[in-house]
Amino acid sequence: MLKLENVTASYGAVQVLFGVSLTLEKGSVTTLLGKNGMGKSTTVRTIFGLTDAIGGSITFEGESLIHQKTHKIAQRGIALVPEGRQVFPTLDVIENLVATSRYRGAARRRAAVDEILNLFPRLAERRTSFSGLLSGGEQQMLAIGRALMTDPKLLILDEATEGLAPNIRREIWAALKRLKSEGMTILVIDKSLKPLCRIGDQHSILVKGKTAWTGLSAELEDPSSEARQLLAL
Amino acid sequence: MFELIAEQLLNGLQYGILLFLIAAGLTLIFGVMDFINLSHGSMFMMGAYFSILAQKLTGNFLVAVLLAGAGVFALGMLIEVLLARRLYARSHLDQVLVTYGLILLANESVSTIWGSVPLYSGLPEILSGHITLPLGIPYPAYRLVVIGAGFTIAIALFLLIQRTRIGMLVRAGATHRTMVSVMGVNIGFLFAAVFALGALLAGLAGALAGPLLSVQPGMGETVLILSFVVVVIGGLGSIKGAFLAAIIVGLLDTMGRAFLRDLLSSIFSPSVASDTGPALASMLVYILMALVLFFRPEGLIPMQKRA
Amino acid sequence: QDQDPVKVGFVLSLSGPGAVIGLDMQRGAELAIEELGGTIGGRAAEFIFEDDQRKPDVGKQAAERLVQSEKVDVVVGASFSNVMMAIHRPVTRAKTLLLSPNPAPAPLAGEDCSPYYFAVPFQNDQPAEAIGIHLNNIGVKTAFILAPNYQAGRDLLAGFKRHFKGELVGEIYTPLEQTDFSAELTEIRSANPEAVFIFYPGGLGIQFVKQYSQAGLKDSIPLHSAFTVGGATLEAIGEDGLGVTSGSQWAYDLPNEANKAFVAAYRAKYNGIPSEFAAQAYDTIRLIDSAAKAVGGKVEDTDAMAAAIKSANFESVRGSFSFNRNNHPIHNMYLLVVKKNDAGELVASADSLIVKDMPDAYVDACPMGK
Amino acid sequence: MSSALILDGISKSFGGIHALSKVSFTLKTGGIHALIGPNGAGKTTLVSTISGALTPDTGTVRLGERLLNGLSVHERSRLGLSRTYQLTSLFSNITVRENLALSLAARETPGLTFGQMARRHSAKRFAHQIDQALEDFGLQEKADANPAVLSHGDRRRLELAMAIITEPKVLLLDEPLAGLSSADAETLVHLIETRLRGDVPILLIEHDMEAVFNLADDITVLVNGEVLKSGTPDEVRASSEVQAAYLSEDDDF
Amino acid sequence: MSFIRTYGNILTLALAVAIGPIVAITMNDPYLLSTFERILIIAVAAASLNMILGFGGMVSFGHAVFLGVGAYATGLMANAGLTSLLVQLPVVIVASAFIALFIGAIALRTTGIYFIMITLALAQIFYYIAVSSSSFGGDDGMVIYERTTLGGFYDPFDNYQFYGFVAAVAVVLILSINHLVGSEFGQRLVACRENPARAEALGLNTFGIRLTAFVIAGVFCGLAGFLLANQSEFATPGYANWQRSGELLAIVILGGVGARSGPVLGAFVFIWLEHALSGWTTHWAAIFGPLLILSVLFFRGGLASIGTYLGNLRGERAR
Ligand SMILES: Nc1ncnc2c1ncn2[C@@H]1O[C@H](COP(=O)(O)OP(=O)(O)OP(=O)(O)O)[C@@H](O)[C@H]1O
Ligand SMILES: Nc1ncnc2c1ncn2[C@@H]1O[C@H](COP(=O)(O)OP(=O)(O)OP(=O)(O)O)[C@@H](O)[C@H]1O
Ligand SMILES: CC(C)C[C@H](N)C(=O)O
Ligand SMILES: [Mg+2]
Ligand SMILES: [Mg+2]
Repeated sequence: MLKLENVTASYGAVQVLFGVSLTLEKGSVTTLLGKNGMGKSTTVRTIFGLTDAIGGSITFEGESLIHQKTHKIAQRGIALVPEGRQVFPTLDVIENLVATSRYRGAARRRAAVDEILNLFPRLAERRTSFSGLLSGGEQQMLAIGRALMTDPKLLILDEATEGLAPNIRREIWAALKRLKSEGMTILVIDKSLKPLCRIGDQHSILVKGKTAWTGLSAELEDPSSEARQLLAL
Repeated sequence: MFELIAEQLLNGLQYGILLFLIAAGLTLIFGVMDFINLSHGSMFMMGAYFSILAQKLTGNFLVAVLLAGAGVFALGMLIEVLLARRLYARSHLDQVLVTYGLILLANESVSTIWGSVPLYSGLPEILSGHITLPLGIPYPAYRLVVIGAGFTIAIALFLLIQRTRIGMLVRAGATHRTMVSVMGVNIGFLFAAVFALGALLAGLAGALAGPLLSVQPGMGETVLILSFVVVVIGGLGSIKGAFLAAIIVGLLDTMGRAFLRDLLSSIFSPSVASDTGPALASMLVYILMALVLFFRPEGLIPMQKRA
Repeated sequence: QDQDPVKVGFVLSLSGPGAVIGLDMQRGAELAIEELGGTIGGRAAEFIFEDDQRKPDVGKQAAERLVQSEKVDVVVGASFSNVMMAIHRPVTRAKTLLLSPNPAPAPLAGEDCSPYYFAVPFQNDQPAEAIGIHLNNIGVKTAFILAPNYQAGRDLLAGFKRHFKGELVGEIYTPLEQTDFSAELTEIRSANPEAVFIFYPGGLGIQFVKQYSQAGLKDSIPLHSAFTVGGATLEAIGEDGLGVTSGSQWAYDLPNEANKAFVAAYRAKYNGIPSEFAAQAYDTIRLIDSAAKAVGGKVEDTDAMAAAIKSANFESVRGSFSFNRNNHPIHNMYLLVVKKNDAGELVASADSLIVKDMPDAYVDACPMGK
Repeated sequence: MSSALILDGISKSFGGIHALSKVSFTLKTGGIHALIGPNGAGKTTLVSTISGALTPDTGTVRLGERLLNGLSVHERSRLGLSRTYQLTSLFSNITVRENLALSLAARETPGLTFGQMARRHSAKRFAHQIDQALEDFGLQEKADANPAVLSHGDRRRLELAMAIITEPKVLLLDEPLAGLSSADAETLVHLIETRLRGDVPILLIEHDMEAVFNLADDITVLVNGEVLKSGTPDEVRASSEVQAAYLSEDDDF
Repeated sequence: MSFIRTYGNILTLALAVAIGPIVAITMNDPYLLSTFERILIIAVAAASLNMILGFGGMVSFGHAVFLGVGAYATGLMANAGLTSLLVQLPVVIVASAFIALFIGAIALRTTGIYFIMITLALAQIFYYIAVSSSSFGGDDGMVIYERTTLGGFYDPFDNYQFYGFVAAVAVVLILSINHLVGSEFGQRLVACRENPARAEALGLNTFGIRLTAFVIAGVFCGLAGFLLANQSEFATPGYANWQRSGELLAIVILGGVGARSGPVLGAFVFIWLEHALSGWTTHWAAIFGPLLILSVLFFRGGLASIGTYLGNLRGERAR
């Protein structure tokens, strides 16, 4: 569905990606791992055209995404839960969900909002609060809900559970599992290995802007594997 | 006496509504999009001039007002594409300087094209007379039309910003521009359209205010600061707030001018009163603004609470 | 002769809100210069125009530049009294001649009069004094008066009050930048005077007169003015100006020869009716020229020039006039009424003589020549 | 053990939202006290009322014997109260070294200092302390870089270094491990364990339960602004209420 | 290179002071000095604004009010016969400090756009006091008949001597401002801008530091007003209105926000251009406006950053 081949990218003069390759099968969950600063977020930015790829190819459903406008890329059905949440602070919870929704028709949209509020009851309690005032965890839920409201084919989560309490983390993993079972394709970046292994079909590790390892959960779960070496100190 | 007060209240209301008309576009560009546009007054001035030009060409006041709005809309679009869009991500200061440059350019262009002699924007016969209101108050018909137009625009704008997704998207884009496009919205186009809409409102206000104010180069600056005052007192981004603030400012200013001197002269000597009365009257609006910001720094009806 | 050219410097409001009047004065001056073939007193001349933007500090810089850098022989300026108050001292202190083509604030006619300073058109108060007298003549008992709050506004209202014998039911000074008069009009209606007198030059006048008419006051309370309805503004004011009167030393249809020639030439060059401001500037240039001729072209001899100017030996477009001891005019004051002339143009036309050979009110305070 | 920080009956609401209701607990000298609870439970709000950034509606805060109510943030800071922020909060346009120097200088001479020399030498004046901190936190190589270009892990470490370099009497840490890779998180836990434990009482907010149970001497669980449970790690872990409201294994889905 | 980096702003200042007499002597026209006097005076005002804006992040849209305060205080004293520098300076300092304290104490309770607007509002209040007080000459302003005297030490009406006086005062003031922003105080001011919450948590009294900076800047600008009154022998409400405040902002931005040589460069280019263009055409604004726009679009760091391209001829930047 989404295929990155040997992607390179830089911020101005500083090159950050040196060859990232990823293949996401339709309906699968892929995880992107790596220590801090290895280029995970940059990879995501490059997919959305926020950072210009200087080499390699990115295709979604067979069509190239390179040099496309960000909003056009998103309109193809890719949604992002960004690092640092980036909810719209001056909009309330419901407005955050509705503003960029791609469901047409008020009734359809209302149903979708209800679904999200079901998924995260905490948000229902805060529905008229400005999202800038929500606690960190509440904002993360809202960011996920906002992404789902665009009815995406591919959902990308950058730091899916950062700052979330264990019980919420569990809910988010459960939600992702459900979305997966409904056939959604998911790319997730996170640091908690255990749940990633359970939910992910395929894993990639970035080291210094390069795909250093790609494999299955079983290999990652083995504490003595090469993959674990790459993630440790 | 009662009639005098009633009539002055009406004057204040009318002035307030006029202020709202002028400030309406600014609540979009400054209040919602968070772009400091000093050239808003120039858009207002262009509206007045375009309407005079269109009146000469078409001979119809209403058509001229609409044409003026359309003209300024196009101008706003041009400015957005050429300048404003490069500045959203920059500091407010850069916006101040660029739009200050635009003021200079606009005033100079206008006086080169139309001369610096004030022009008069004509009115159709039916509007140039006065109507007798209840209590036997004669009131200029056109001023009543302005009041009507102000209310209409206030309601339309309120619905647009608070009740449509366009409003939400603009508010979202003001703080997290890239995020909006990551969510699949063409923010560049949206901002251009809203910026131009703000200009359009300024242009309409100029066309409508033309018959009430002097149409001359620099006419925008006298109203510019007042419109900023109105937007800020009302609470950034709040249409309701701007409307409320405009009415309060209009009433305060008019009542101050009308009664402060007499009020003071009942306390102080007439010479002191006639010296301080007008002074205090012109300060009232700014004193109000200082007080509002002191006690409610986010304005009367705060819309944007930042995290 | 290989003399340097005569240098005349102008300080006028050529941009900003005062430009309505300043540019009109520039036109009047340029017409005179053209008629003189660019000479003064028979000598080649250079004319330098500076813009004061109606700001006193800017005007003062401009005047100092003219005097110190350009070393002009005569300064003509300003357009407005506030600028005049600022340029008066630096110019006269340098013993350079200063001729006002328009503003003549009260202090400069009295205590601060100077041998190097001449107010060519009038003393500010005079037109208003004339209206005050006129209202007495027609038996008006109550009046309401308004002007912008600056030097000339205060001068004019003082002038009005000097002679008006009826009761003042209202006296309002509005901020100089105020153009919406709804609150004041309401006060006027509530005070219900027999007459209203205003001084609203330029754009202010256009607004006031239009709004006065729109409020329905024009039919019930006659409007009298000074410097408000005239060539510079009547086109914009339109029919709402019909019937408004003014006091003035000049009207476009004063029947003297100099005036006829001026109006015809002005029409030919600019295709319109001249304003009083154009006429005053025109007069000022011709006065300078006449004086320069009288001293045989020796304009550098300031004291001789001053004496020659004082004798005012030229045909003024206002008809006869002479300078008083304080270098301010003694001349006739006319009543002007706005009407349509035979060609269908809106004009402020001379209706009657109010005062003959009127001196200004401050001459006694001037120590000069006592 | 005596008490370093005593909270008594703290309540705070924002409009209709009761973020804190009658929260009381005591931070013992030398101990590490963890504050846990679901998102939006009021943990950050509590830290802000202690630091003085928010004024509680009711309740008192004491630092040892000293009542802090009514004091401003900077006054409390000078009394020895240090905090870190949930989202990293540094001076991003001066170097790491200058960030640390500023921290020290602010505590040393709180008044207005107009001297030019002071600035030139402030880095030198504090050189010893700063070098020690850089070494403790593994930031030696980054000393002259601006925080803006540091990796997330480095920035979290600097955040902590700035808070402790002034040798505070009480340290408030709001999610110091958030966003760190497991390797970086381990280093930081180790650092707290070795460098800080015992020297300074710490109030630790964290969602990383492994770290909390490793470090904490006492745990208070906050839910909906109320203290649900306070006790030793074992007591808390055993509580079924806490299990239901907050804890539950990550992979239990 | 590092010499220029450190002393670039002093070099700029020295050039700005020297160029006036050089031009006046070569052209044999002492009057030309007056433009250069104004450049130096406005540079002082801009430098004081740059201190709170560029270093403290306080965007004051009412800074010109202090020009007005300084000018009117000087004018009132001069016309009352108090012309001695020793009398005038303390009064100007106290008056502007007092008003800065008043404005600052109120305005500093807000931040961001609200700070911009409240400084504007408070400045307008003082502007209207000047406009409508007849003892100050109202709208027309006040002619000042005597320049400041130094006990007969110099002739204030001699063009060169007066230039010397203005230049000396301006240089002292600008150097003092540069010293302040380079001091520990300056660094703390920057810290308060960068991250006020953190600065407060470190123990800095952010309100106190900001207010101190605001008052100091007000006093320096008041002193610029004192010079301006002497230079123009005039005080007008126009010195204190929002357009003038906007102009000061424009000069600071044009010069380079937070660059020590910025205000001098900005004032030089702004005033000199205005002067040169308006001498050439009354439509000078039609050229000047676009120039401003282009300068923002293409010289992001202001004039001071052009130096970077031309071999690092600039002062140390605080941002
Ligand atoms: N705007 C930028 N300009 C320059 N360098 C940048 C910029 N943003 C990120 N970098 C650098 O790019 C590298 C990769 O950053 P990126 O954010 O992609 O890492 P990451 O793998 O997502 O790390 P983390 O787990 O901390 O989020 C880092 O070294 C970072 O310092
Ligand atoms: N300034 C504010 N105005 C209104 N509500 C607020 C404000 N600050 C916090 N809240 C609300 O108070 C509650 C407590 O927030 P707080 O940030 O203390 O939670 P937290 O326990 O730190 O959560 P997290 O673990 O997600 O950081 C939340 O519901 C939040 O929405
Ligand atoms: C006549 C007016 C237009 C000008 C007036 N004499 C003044 O001094 O300002
Ligand atoms: Mg990342
Ligand atoms: Mg928190």
